[in-house]
Amino acid sequence: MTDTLSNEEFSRYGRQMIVQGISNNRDPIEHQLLLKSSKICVIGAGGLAAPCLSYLAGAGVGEIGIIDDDIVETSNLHRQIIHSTSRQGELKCNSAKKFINDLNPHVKVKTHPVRLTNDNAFEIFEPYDVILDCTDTPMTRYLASDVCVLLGKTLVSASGVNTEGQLTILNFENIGPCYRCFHPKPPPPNTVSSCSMNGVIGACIGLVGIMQAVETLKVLQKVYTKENFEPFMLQYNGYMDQSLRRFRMRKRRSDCVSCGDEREITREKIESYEINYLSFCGSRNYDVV
Amino acid sequence: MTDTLSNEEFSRYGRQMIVQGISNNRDPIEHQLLLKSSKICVIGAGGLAAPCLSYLAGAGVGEIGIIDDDIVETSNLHRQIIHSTSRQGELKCNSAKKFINDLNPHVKVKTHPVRLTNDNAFEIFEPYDVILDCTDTPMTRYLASDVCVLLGKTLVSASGVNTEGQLTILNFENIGPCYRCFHPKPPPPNTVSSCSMNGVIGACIGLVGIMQAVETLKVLQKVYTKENFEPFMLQYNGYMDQSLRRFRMRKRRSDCVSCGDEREITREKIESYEINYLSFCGSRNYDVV
Amino acid sequence: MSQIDIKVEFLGGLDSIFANKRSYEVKVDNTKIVTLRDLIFDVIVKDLLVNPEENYSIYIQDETIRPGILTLINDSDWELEDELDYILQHKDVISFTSTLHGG
Amino acid sequence: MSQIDIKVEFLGGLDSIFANKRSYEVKVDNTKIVTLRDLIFDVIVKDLLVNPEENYSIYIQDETIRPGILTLINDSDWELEDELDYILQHKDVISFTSTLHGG
Ligand SMILES: [Zn+2]
Ligand SMILES: [Zn+2]
Repeated sequence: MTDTLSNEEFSRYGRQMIVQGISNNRDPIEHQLLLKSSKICVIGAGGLAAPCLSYLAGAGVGEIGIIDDDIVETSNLHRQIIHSTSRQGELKCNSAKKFINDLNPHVKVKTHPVRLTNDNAFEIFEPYDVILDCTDTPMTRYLASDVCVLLGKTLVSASGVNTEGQLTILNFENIGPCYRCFHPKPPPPNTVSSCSMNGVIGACIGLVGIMQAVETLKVLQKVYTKENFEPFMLQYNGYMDQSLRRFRMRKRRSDCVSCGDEREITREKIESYEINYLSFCGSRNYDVV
Repeated sequence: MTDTLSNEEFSRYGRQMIVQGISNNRDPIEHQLLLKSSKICVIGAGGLAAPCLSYLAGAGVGEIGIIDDDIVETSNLHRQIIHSTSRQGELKCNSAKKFINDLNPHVKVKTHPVRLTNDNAFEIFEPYDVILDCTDTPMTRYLASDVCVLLGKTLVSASGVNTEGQLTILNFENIGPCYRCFHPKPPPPNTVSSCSMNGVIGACIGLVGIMQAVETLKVLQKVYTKENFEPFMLQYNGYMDQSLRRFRMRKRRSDCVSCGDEREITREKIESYEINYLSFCGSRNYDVV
Repeated sequence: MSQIDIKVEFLGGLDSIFANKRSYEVKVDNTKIVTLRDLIFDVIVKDLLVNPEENYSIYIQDETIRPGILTLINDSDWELEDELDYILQHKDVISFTSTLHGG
Repeated sequence: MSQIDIKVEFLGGLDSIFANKRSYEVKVDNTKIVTLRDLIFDVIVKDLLVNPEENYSIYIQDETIRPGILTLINDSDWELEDELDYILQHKDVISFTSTLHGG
């Protein structure tokens, strides 16, 4: 683990380092170094990722990977506040990298300008400690979850449409439930809504992205432990009143084909496309927005 | 009211315009034009204002004033994500203006590089429809509230320290309670904590700033009306579990010296410093951070 | 008591097939409506679901709540309770939420 | 019933003078502890407040909760109830929150 902070880092992170009572009695420097030595990978650089990346970079996460092959468009800018009008037409992952580098040059950013597929998911995820799902389709959510289970990585998963959002932590430290535990069967494709069809209030999805940053900090700084972690889902709604509900969720299912006692999902089956997420989830055309 | 949207604005705001069920049955274009014709003024360009300004600018508020005489420092950047390492040493209001202009050039930004005082508050607030309090001291909170009452402006007020934050709407449409209704007497100065002394988790104060943006949108787009508005306070906490509480608050106090039946606070008394907020709140030295 | 009060909530956009109302207070005779299954099939589908010919399959599939919808009993995943066989109690809050996929 | 359960919460940093605990479950004899005033002065100040010599004035001033602290009874401002004279009920949630000033 990285074992020192520079004077610049002390003044940069000082205000968060003096917050008491959240570090499990760890020394504040050690608590900060846990972030500095962390590597996270964010799938998607859109409405959830924009604030989530901002605050995780601001807080001093050591290394951030960003997977996105989309380019910045006008219709993104009401909610994807790390991009800008002058960067329209650029790859979102590159635009995000510029934002992060200017906010906090201590953060190492690696861009992955590709779509996550059966082929590349293992290779991309492997170097990172924690994966953040900020994507738009059930297909990618099943793929990301299966790969995280097989690689033993915690997945912080968020989503939002309209004025609502959801957030959960999957495969926590390889003991928590995975996406398939919650959703053994995929939803029929005609019931899945996206931001481009249903719309989204920028601030509402932004709030969910920040909640995702807060939960990721708790994972990286070991505020959550195998002993105290309880599966949950947070559900936010912005209108009419703002509300945040916390649902207590199931533990791992012993019959889960991904993380259960008799696992059917293997790296080989994924990489050979024997497991086909498109046919599993149905053939509607999902836009990642 | 501005009465048209350009094609660029249609594609920029399209995703939020198609969100159903929050516009009080208004036409989506009319609903968007309510934002375009709005003028808001934000006191402070720090940890709350950073995300709040981002999403209000992204959403297409027509004109934004920013009052702040501080300069960008390293210790701000973990939470004040609209500023950047390359803009250290610049006035925060200028840095914020650059951010907003690059995110959404349709927004007109006016900077007020001053501290809010008895002298300048009326003149600064007068052109704006809604004021946002993102400051750090009880003094400024009383001043902003008194001036809003006297000018008949709604005040969206937020604050945060450590992992917690609070949010309320004051003097709503000149019928809701003001800051003095909630706090007839100021707190003893030794009991007030600030971000620089007590620390703050960037994402936690950021979340409160986004909640403030959501509430401001409801005010500007007339989702709240004199008929349906009920005084409330939202209280967020980020650790251990993220939670959001909604407290039902008192209505206007008839004996309030600012907004009650027999008002003692006048513009003249404020501008002549007969009302002295510093001696009212006590003499501790408050840093605006 | 034979009459009990149940709060039923439709979140995550599901309210669109329940008259755009996110929350209902229903009174049921719990000599007849005993389990969550009874509530779903004898009350919610019959009294609350709008335009059932079109919307039934958005809510129900294979005689249970369709995949992609989570069911919560007093803010707990119904898998932690008895799912469809859960015995309703006075003042229970039953929530259904569609899983969101926007990002 | 003479014994009632009350949940007492200290928010907005107030937990720092209550052993850093945000939430307490207290059982009180409500033949003796009748009003919120009784709860505050005969239970909270005596049993929960840490180091009263130093911390009393952070919590109490002029025989009431000090300015800058809001008191909530079941998530409602105590001004909507009877403030100190409020009659405690079984399962009440009494919350105190310091007003925050960071920005
Ligand atoms: Zn599983
Ligand atoms: Zn007042």
